[in-house]
Formats: sequence, structure tokens, C-alpha cells
Amino acid sequence: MTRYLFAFLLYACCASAHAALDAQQVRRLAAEDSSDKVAAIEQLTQTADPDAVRVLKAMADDSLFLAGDRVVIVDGEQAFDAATGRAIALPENPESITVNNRIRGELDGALAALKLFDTDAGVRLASAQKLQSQVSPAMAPLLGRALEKEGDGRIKVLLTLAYAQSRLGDADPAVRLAAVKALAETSSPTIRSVLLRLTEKASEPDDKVRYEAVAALQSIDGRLALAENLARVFSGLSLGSILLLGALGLAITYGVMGVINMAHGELLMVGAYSAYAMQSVFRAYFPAAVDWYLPAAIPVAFFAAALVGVLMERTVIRWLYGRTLETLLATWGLSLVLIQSARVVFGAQNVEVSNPSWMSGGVELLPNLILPWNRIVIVGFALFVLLLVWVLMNKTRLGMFVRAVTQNRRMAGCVGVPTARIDTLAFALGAGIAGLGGLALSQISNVGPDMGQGYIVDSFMVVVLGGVGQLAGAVWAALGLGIFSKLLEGWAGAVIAKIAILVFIIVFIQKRPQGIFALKGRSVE
Amino acid sequence: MHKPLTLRFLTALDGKSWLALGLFLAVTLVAVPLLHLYVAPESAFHVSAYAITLFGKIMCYAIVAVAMDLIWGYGGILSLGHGLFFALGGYAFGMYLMRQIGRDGSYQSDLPDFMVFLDWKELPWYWSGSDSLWWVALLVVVVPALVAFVFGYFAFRSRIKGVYFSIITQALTYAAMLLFFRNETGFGGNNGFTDFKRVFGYTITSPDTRLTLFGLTALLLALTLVFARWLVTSKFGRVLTAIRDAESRVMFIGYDPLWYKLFVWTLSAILCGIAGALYVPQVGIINPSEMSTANSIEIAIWVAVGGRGTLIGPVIGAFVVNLAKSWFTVSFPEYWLFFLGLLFIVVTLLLPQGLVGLWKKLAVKPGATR
Amino acid sequence: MNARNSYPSLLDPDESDGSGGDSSGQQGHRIIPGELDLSHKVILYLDDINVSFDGFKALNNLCLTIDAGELRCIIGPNGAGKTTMMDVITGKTRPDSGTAFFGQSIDLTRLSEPEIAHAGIGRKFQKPTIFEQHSVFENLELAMKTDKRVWRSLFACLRDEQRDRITATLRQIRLDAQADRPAGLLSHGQKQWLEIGMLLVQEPQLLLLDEPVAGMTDDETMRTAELFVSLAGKHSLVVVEHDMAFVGQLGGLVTVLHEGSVLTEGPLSVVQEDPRVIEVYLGR
Amino acid sequence: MLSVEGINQYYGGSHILRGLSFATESGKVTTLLGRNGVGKTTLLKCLMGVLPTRSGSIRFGGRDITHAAPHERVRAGIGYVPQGREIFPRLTVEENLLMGLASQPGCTRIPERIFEMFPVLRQMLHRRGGDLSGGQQQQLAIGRALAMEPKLLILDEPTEGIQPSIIKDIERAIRLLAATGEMAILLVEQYYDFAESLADQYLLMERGEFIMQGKGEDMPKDGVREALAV
Repeated sequence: MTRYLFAFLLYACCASAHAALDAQQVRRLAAEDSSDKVAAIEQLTQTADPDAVRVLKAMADDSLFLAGDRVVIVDGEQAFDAATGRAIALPENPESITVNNRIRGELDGALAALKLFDTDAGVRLASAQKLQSQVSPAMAPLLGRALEKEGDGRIKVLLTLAYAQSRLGDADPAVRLAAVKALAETSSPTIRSVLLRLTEKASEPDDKVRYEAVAALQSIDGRLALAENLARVFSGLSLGSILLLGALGLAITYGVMGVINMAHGELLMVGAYSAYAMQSVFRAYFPAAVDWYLPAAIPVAFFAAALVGVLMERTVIRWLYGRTLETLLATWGLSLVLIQSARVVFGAQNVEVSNPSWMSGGVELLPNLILPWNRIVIVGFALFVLLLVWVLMNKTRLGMFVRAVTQNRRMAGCVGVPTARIDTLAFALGAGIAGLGGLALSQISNVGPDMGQGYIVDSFMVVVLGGVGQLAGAVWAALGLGIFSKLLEGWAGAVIAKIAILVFIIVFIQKRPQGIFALKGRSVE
Repeated sequence: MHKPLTLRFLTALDGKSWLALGLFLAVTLVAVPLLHLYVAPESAFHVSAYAITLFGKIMCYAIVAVAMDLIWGYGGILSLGHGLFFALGGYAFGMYLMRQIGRDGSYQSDLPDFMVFLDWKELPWYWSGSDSLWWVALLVVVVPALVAFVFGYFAFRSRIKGVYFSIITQALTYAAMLLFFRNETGFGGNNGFTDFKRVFGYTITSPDTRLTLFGLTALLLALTLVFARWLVTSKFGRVLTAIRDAESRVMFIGYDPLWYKLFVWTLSAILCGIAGALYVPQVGIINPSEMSTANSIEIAIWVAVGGRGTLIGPVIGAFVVNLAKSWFTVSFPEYWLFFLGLLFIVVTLLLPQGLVGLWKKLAVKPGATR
Repeated sequence: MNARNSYPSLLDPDESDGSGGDSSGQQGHRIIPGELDLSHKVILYLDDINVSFDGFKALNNLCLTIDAGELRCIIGPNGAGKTTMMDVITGKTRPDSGTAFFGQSIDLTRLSEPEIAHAGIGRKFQKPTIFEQHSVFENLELAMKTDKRVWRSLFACLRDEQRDRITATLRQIRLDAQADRPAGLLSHGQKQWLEIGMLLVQEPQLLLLDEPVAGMTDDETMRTAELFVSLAGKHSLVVVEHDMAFVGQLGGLVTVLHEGSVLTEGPLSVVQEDPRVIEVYLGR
Repeated sequence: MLSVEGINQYYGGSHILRGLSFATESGKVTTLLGRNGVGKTTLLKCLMGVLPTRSGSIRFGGRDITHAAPHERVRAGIGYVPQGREIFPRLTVEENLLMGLASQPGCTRIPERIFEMFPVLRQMLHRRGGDLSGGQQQQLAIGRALAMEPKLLILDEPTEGIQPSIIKDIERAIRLLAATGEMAILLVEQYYDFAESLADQYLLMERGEFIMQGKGEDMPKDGVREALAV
């Protein structure tokens, strides 16, 4: 492989006749002492001359020979003058130039560095990135030159870093100081570790530089922390959207019928499993379109959950009207049945639901802040569902009936609202939304028979915080809880966070028994 | 001017109940030991160790059920967190049992094995004194009481009622479970405590020890019933039910529901704690799963099945449900959850008064009201 | 409605620590029924009370004073704020502004329901609320004036004089035959009577009665009137009623509420002539 | 139109409605008088199906609705204006009126007539029902009941706690409705003068029974006022 590349390079050079390398320099490559060779290699590298690349490559390929006093490159039957690149007669018995491992390492580094001058930006970028980890002070001038030449912004950034790093080894403190200052602008963990070394007297004699290094570290840490917190806020946001999807349904059913449905979490589960089912269907029948199983699963999740909801309402909940504690127990029983059914149908283990390819990956905001697509999509999806519910509740006849029943069930009946049917519809709606929540959940967490268990408490907390029958309240509460708990988790760990949240809610209810958006007045109690 | 307490206790139960109670004690304290020790295993009358452990366990549950009934059946407060108090008592006594292992653990260390495993060098401060039975006995009572009191004070003070209260107790228990799952908490993480060797210095597996624990449990169950009976027939009991039925009226008469609720709530927690303490040595293990939501709600269904608002109901319920459970989980485990789930539904829909209520309905001539 | 931040340790001093130590809680302790400061002959003093439920003003600068031993009737169309006023007096509702004093010393706006009840204010609800599961006797026993802390109730047992008191009251409200029936089985009128009886054994200084004769037969109504008149003097009564006949039987001053404030006050005969009153109310 | 045959209702231990029978006809106003707590509202709740009727029968437009659900009775053509208005506080005035059409599937037009009767409702169209004054709420409640053009309109103490000016409006409205002859009107009142001025026939209730009934114009000579006062 390299041979062909090499040959190509040769022809390229031959075609374009131009200024040759300094013969003396080239000659020194053949020096007896390997340290001399190293020195020669470095000098050649500094020239950053395409010919140098050619020669060094040849050397790395053991096709560099010494014929008398002149260094030649031998390729099969042809030979070229290393310095000028002109073709010459094949010299008899040229002595090969020995390349030991040390030299070889040197050559690799050099070649890599020289790639910075390659015509292809891609190659330059690659080598610049490679350099980040292994910068030697010797490269400073080279990097400097590369920096001047460089046009591409991203590469420039990397080069600046590398340049600064290389100058950290400089003998002159002033230079080092400048370098540190330059690095203070970055926010990459590797640089951080580099600077960390400079804070010890052993590795950095000069005080000014050390102090500067400390300062730089602080500013870097600051940026790193900021990014981390941003990341937390965002994951909190996505958790919040899940909570919201869970709580919206609960808020509606609780508002209309005043019952807590302990099987609500299992409705999430139903939604999640319908995602799994659709995925399997697509894999089996439309493998080409498998990425689109998710959109297809949206209606399935909604109606599957809604159906289960209707069954629950018709068979159990409606008969316990007004007996809220009993409803709590009965619906718990329902949840057990649902969980066990899921075990029987899909098996006790978690099933694997994979993100569609268009949801994998993420957007990089900062070097260490990447927003994964699946979470972005979930937040968007939650907003979409929220909008849908809002329209449904405020712009449709059904929504108006639901609100009316929530406010005054008996009177709603007396103006002709079939309250029993509204109950069922509201319950179906709430269940369906929960199903959508489960669908979203399936994209970021495990799908298993008892996945719903954890969510009922959280969802109910949202309802408590938000206040009964209050869409706006539910929204704020969900997002608030989500972000708050994620931030807490970051600082104090998940468990402490959970406990803290619980305490917070108890304290909160002391002050605002009716939730964030308290309804003052007779409608309450 | 008051009758002496002892006398009031005696009058708490009528003759028939005393007779039944005496019979129960005679069976558990005399008959069972004899049948276990002196009847040949192959005989039909022999009571196996398995049976004793099982019934000992269920009697612990029965105590919990009565405790639950006090606050739910009589106080109208449904707790979904009683598993927490039960587990707290269990853990407290478990600490003692762990210390009793001494150097017989697999690491031959003074520390419990799990601490050696986490290579801790000495016991955490809250383990100090856990080798003294009396101190631990104190903990068994005080820890659940304290947790219940503090939580209850704030919950009742802010007039959290009905489902709100239930769910928040559930959340509390859930949080506690997570806490106990962590190794750093110092209670053995998700393995909890097990491999006990001795209790009160005797080998934990010996028949005598087993019978002693069994007898203790029976005795405590009997005491709990008498005490509960006395409580609900006292004026306190009447105020409690009054709060259940018309809280605002009670307030306008001049009773402060807070302290009544708080008292029975804390009391109930203490009973659970003691039951838990007796449960652990008999079953030989305690771990955070005791605090799982499911366990706590199951307690409620024992009471519901038996019939709340009665004292014998919860006991019956505890026995029926748990015997069914042990039978199912042996014969066909996969159907247990279906059965339990349907039990929840059927009882709440069709048997609001539970088995006792059903029996009363059948006993009383149709037409006569309550 | 709003969270009570001052939940009293009134009923259980042994557990009072940690109750947030708010002054009203402590104040609660010192209230001993009977030693109410009536130095100015005023037992209830409402000044400039305002209460509003989202948008709608239930009480609007309400001012009202009741003298000790007085029998006062409050009339006014529904929605005039009669029930809300009672809620404020009994601590169920906190006024947005204004002061409410019981006697000279007790600030009602800072006490909780049980404290106020202990201080000596008894209330009968519009819709009779009694303990339906308990027997008639037990209803009275629970209401009976006594130490109502947890520990006392645990070991309480009825003393003979208390028993006599209850039986006497039973006769007074003509329920002695029903003593052991569950209260839930009583007729509407009987429930009204039972609730009144519960007030009596509670021995409050001030009785608030919201439509006490609704659903009573005429002679029941008559007897209720007699009872109230006989109570006036040693107790103070505030009666809310629609039934003009009944109000007439009671005699005493009449206060007319309208849209959350006092429209006029005076003897029934005078009030009935007042054109404004006729306009808003007596027309019917 | 509506005919009630010996209906009974009990509450707790007490017998609240004792075998009541009466009938209403289109274009006529039937006023039901009686003091607080004699069972007027209970009767209406039975008519609306909010409370079950223990015994007796309720027929409407020739059809037996004794055991029909409230919304079925509304669909059959009964409009109900409850005591204390009971408008939906967090719905706008418009929505409250639209709620009146709940029994007419698909129909979402509020009849102009309502706004002609109560112009204030048009100005308040987008305010929340809870923010209206008592009188406006009462008008809204009546408008809501009229929205679906009922064959029987039931009003429970429409003048309760309402300032006289609005009482006048309401009186005018009821008279107008009766005059159209489209609907029968059942008016429950304590306000004697109001009741008398509207009544074509009257019923006087006492302790769950009708102790007097007759033509509206006979009310003075029957001494209904006195009967009410005592």
C-alpha cells in the first residue's frame, strides 16, 4: 500500500521540479550516530517541505540508501536523488541506512506533524487531533508555521491548543506564561491535566507561571462545571417531560373523578410495550422502514393504553365512585394483574427497544456538553402532546364537558351532560396520554413488566404540586420536579435527591395545600 | 375515681372472647410445643418446624394487620407505608442478631461480614450498643415511633388526608427503601442481614429457640388484641371513629384531631416495629425489599379481606391471605399475582366489610340492619 | 381552605414541643373556659372583616358586636355572608383583613377551631352534622364539656354527675327514648335537636346556630324557640334563620346582612319597616 | 306536559315527600311555595333525577321518566335553574351557555333570544362565570337552561339574594316565556309577591305535602300569604 502511495508521491514531485532540499541536511540522515539522525530528522521536519515528507517516508520504508556521499531513494529498478528528487542511475551496492526503533518513533512523529501541511483538510484535522495528546516542545516552531498557514477554523483551534502546549516546555518563562494564558481559554479535560502538572513546583519552577496555571485551571473548571450543570438541567428537562406525560393523564382523571389510579404506571408500561411490539412487527415485515416504527407506534400506544383504561373504568373504578381509598386498593390490584399479564406475554426480563437511527447521536453544544437526540425528541414530543391536550381541553366540546364535570358534576348532569360517558372518555384520554408517556419512556429507559411502578408516586407528586385539575400547574410542577431532582442528583446522589424532594413536597403542602395554582374559594374542599 | 387499669383491661373483653383468647394461648403455648417436640415426625399430629416458622411469621403479620386496622379501620387513615415501620423494627433487632454472630462469620471478624466486605475498620456510631439486647429492644420501639411521630406531625398538621396521605406514606417508604439499598447506609445494602447464628445466646435454629420465639409472638399477638380492644372501647376510640366520620364536627366540639391521629399513628408504628423484631429471627433474614411498596399495600389487603373496623378481622385476613400465598407460591407461583390482584378488586368491590362482614350478613336475619 | 400554620398543642402539652412554638399555640394553653374577660359586657366583637373567594366578596367590612347574654338573630338573603361570618368566628376561615375578638382578650383570627371551641364558642351547622355511627348517648358524651386531651380520653370514664347531665339533656331534647340508637337513624328534626343538645352539654359561652329549625315541624320549631329564649342570659346566642315566624318568637335584636355587610340592626318590628330591608329581603 | 303521581322520598329516618301529585301544562306558570326545609328543593331534585324517587311515577310528554338519568330528562326537554345558580365558575359565560346545549349533539349556536332577554350576558361573554355578580349569575343560569329551548323550565328560587332591579328583569323574562306558549314553567319561590304576580296555578307545600293548591288569581282570597307567614 505505502509503496504505491510512495510511488505516486515520487511522480508528483518529479512532475513538478522545484527547489531541492539542502543536500547537507539530507546527508546527515545517514549519520553514524542515531542522535545525529534524530537531529537531522527534526531539522527536516521544521522545513515543512513536501520533499521532506518524501524523504522521511522513504527512510521509514527502508528505501533510503547512501551511495558514496549522496543519499538516494531506491525504488525497485529506479533511483532518485533524495535531495533534489531527480532520477539518477541505479548506484551499485548502495549501503542501507539503518533505522532503529528510536528513529522509527521519531519518524512517525515527524510524519504526523508534517501531515499538518497536507493539502487535504481532513488529513490536517486528523493529525491535529492526534497531536493534542503527544506534543513535544520541539514541535513549537513547526506548529507555529502550520498555524500561520492554516485556513480552516476548527483545525486552527486545535493547532492553537497544540502550539500553546508545545510552548509550555519552552525555556523562557514569559513564553510559558503566554502559553498558559492561551490554554486558560480552553475547556478540555486533557488540557486540564496538562495544566495540573504545572501547578507543582517540581514541574514548573517559575512562580508566575504556576499562579497563572492555577488561575487557568479555575477558569477551565468553571466552564466544565457550567457545561455539566447545563447537561443536568437538560436531562432534568427530559425527565420532566416524562413526568409531565405521566402526570397529565393522572391530573385529568383525578380532576374529573377524584380518584387516584394506582395502575397509571402500568398504563405507561402498556405504551412502552406497544413500542416494543411495533418494533418487532417492523423488523419482521418492513425491515427497510424499521426506523419508522416509532411514529407508527404513537397511535398504537395511545389506543392500546386507552383501551385498557376504558376496561378499568368500566369494570372497577366506576363502581367505587366516591370511595377513594378503596379505589386506591382496587386499582393497585389492577396494576398487579397488568404486571403479571405483561410477564406472561412478554416474559419477566426487560425487552430491548432501540432508538431509531435518526434518534441516536446528539448535538454538541460545548466540548463536553452533548444533547442526545432521543432526549431532545422526547422534550419535543411532550410539548406536542401538551399542546394537543390543551387544545382538546379548551377548544373542543368534549374538553368543555370534562371541565364542567370537574367543576360541578351534578349540575353538569342537569344541563344534559352524560356524566358517566364523560368519565369513561376522560379516563380513556388520561390513559392514552399515559401510553404516549410510556412510548417516550421506552426510548430512554428499560422496558420491563414493572417499569411503571416507580412512576405513579412521582406522577402523583406532580399532581399534588400542580393542584388538581390544573393543566398549567401540572406543567410547572413536572418540569420543576424534573430539573430540581436532576440537579440534586448531581450534587447529592439519587437517593438523597429523592428524599429531599419528598421532604420538600411535604413542606410545600404545609404552605400551599391546594398546589402551586391554588384555587381559592368555595370550589375547593 | 377511675377504675384501676387492670380492671378496665379485664372488662375490655367479654367472657366468650376471653375464652377464645385462652384457647388460642393454650394451643400456641402448650399444644404446639408438645406436638413439635414429643410427637414422632412421621405421626399425623406432628407439627413440623416449617409449620411453626410459617405460623410464627403469619402471627407477626397478624400483629401488623391489627396495627393497620387501628389507623385505617378506626381512624380512617390508609397508610401505604407500614412496611417501613415493620422493617425498621426488624433492622433494629437484626443489628443485635448480627452482633450475636460474633466471630463465626465467614471473615472471622468482630464486624459483620458485609462491613468487612466494604472493608470498614469499625462499627458506625449508630451500631454502638447494638450488642446489648436491652438497648436494641429500646431501638425496636423508639426508632419506628420517632419516624412515625415526626412524619405524622407534619402530615397531620398540614391536614393531609385521604389519598394524599396514602401516597405520601408510600413515597416515604419508597425513599427509605432506596436509602437501605445503599451499602454506605451501613445495613448490608440489598442483601440486608442474614446468616444469623444465635439469639439471646442460644442457637437460632434449635427447636427450643424456635418454640420460644413462636410462643413470644403468640403472646404478643394476644396482648395486642386485648390492648387494641381496650383502646377502641375507650373514649379515645370513640373520638377516633368520630374523627373518621366527621372531623370538622370533632374540631368544633373542641378536640384537636392532630394529637389523636398522631397518637394512634405512632402507636400503630410501634406495634409494627415489635412485630418486625419478632419476624426477623424466625425468618432468618431482613432486607430492603421488606419496604417495597407492594409489601405495604398487601398489609392493607389483609385488613380489607378480614374486615376493617373489627379486631378479629385483620387477624383472619392475615392468616387467609398468607396461607393462600404460601400455597400458591409453592403450587403455581405464576398465578399468585393474578390471585392477589383479583383479591384486591373483588374485596373492595363486593366485600367492603370483609369476611367478618360477610359472616355477619349471613348470621343476621335478612332485613335486620347492621 | 388555607393551611393553619398555628396548629395548637392545646390538647396535649406533653407533646407540645416542636409545634413551631407559635404564640397562638401557647395562648391556646391558657384559655380556661369560664374565665372569659367580659369587662365591657361585649362577648363577640367583629370589626371591619373582609373575606373574598376568587373574585367574589363574601364579607365586606363587616362590623358586629354581641353583648354577653344576648339573643341575636341574623337574617339576610342567601349569599349575604351569614355562613361565612360563622366560619370566621369559629376559625374555619381566616379573614383577609379585620379583627375578631371573643371577650376582651381572645383574638379569634389567631386560634384554630378546637382552641376556639375550647374558649367557649359552640357551633351548629346548617346541615346537621352528628356522628351517625355513634349512639345518641355517645354523641352527647363526646360533646360533653371536659378535658379533651388524648391522655384524658384514654383513661376517661364517665362520672355519675356527667351521666346525669347527659340524661337530663336527653330529656331536654326529647331523645331519651332514642339514647342507644345510632344517631344516623334519627329523623332530620331529631338530628337538629341532637346537634343542639351537643351544643348544650358543651356549655359554651356563645352559641352560633345556623338555621336550627330547618326541616322541623311547627311544634318542634316552637319548642326550639322556647329553649333558646330560656338559654339567653347565661349564654349568648347568635341565630341565623329565614323563618320570620321563628325570629319573631325569639324576640331580641335582629341584624340584617346584605352582600357581606350589616344593612341594619334593631327589633324585628322596626327592621321589618325599613324600606331597604323590604327591598332586599322581606319582600318575600 | 309534566305529570307527577304520588311520589315519595325519604332522607335518613324522615319522610320528606309524602305522595305528591301535580301536573303542569305548556304556556302556564305553576308556582310552588313553601318555607325553608319543607321539601321543595328535594322535590325538584327528584324531578331532575338527581335524587332517586322511592315510589310514585313521573311522566313527561307522555313518556315515563321516573328512573331516567338527569341528562336523559334534559334531552327530553326539561331545563333546570337550580337554587344558588350553580353556574360553572371557571367556564366563561359563553361556555356556560354552550353547556346548556350539551343535550343537543352537534348544535353549538346560542339562540339570539337569550341575549335579547339578558343583554348583560353579551357584554360579559368572555368573562369567567365565577366573576359575575349574583344577579348576573342568575341570568346566566336561566340563559343556560333556555339555550336548548326546553318544553319545561324549572326555576328554584330565582329571586334568592338578587337585587330588585334584576328580579324585575327575571319576572319580565318568565312572563314573556310563558306568553310564547312554547313551554311549561315550574317556579319554586318563597317571595310571595313575585310568585303571585306570575302564577297561573299555585301549590303550597308544608312538611312534604301540598296543603293548598288552586288558580293563581285565587291566591289572595285563599290566604296563601298568611299561610306562608305563620
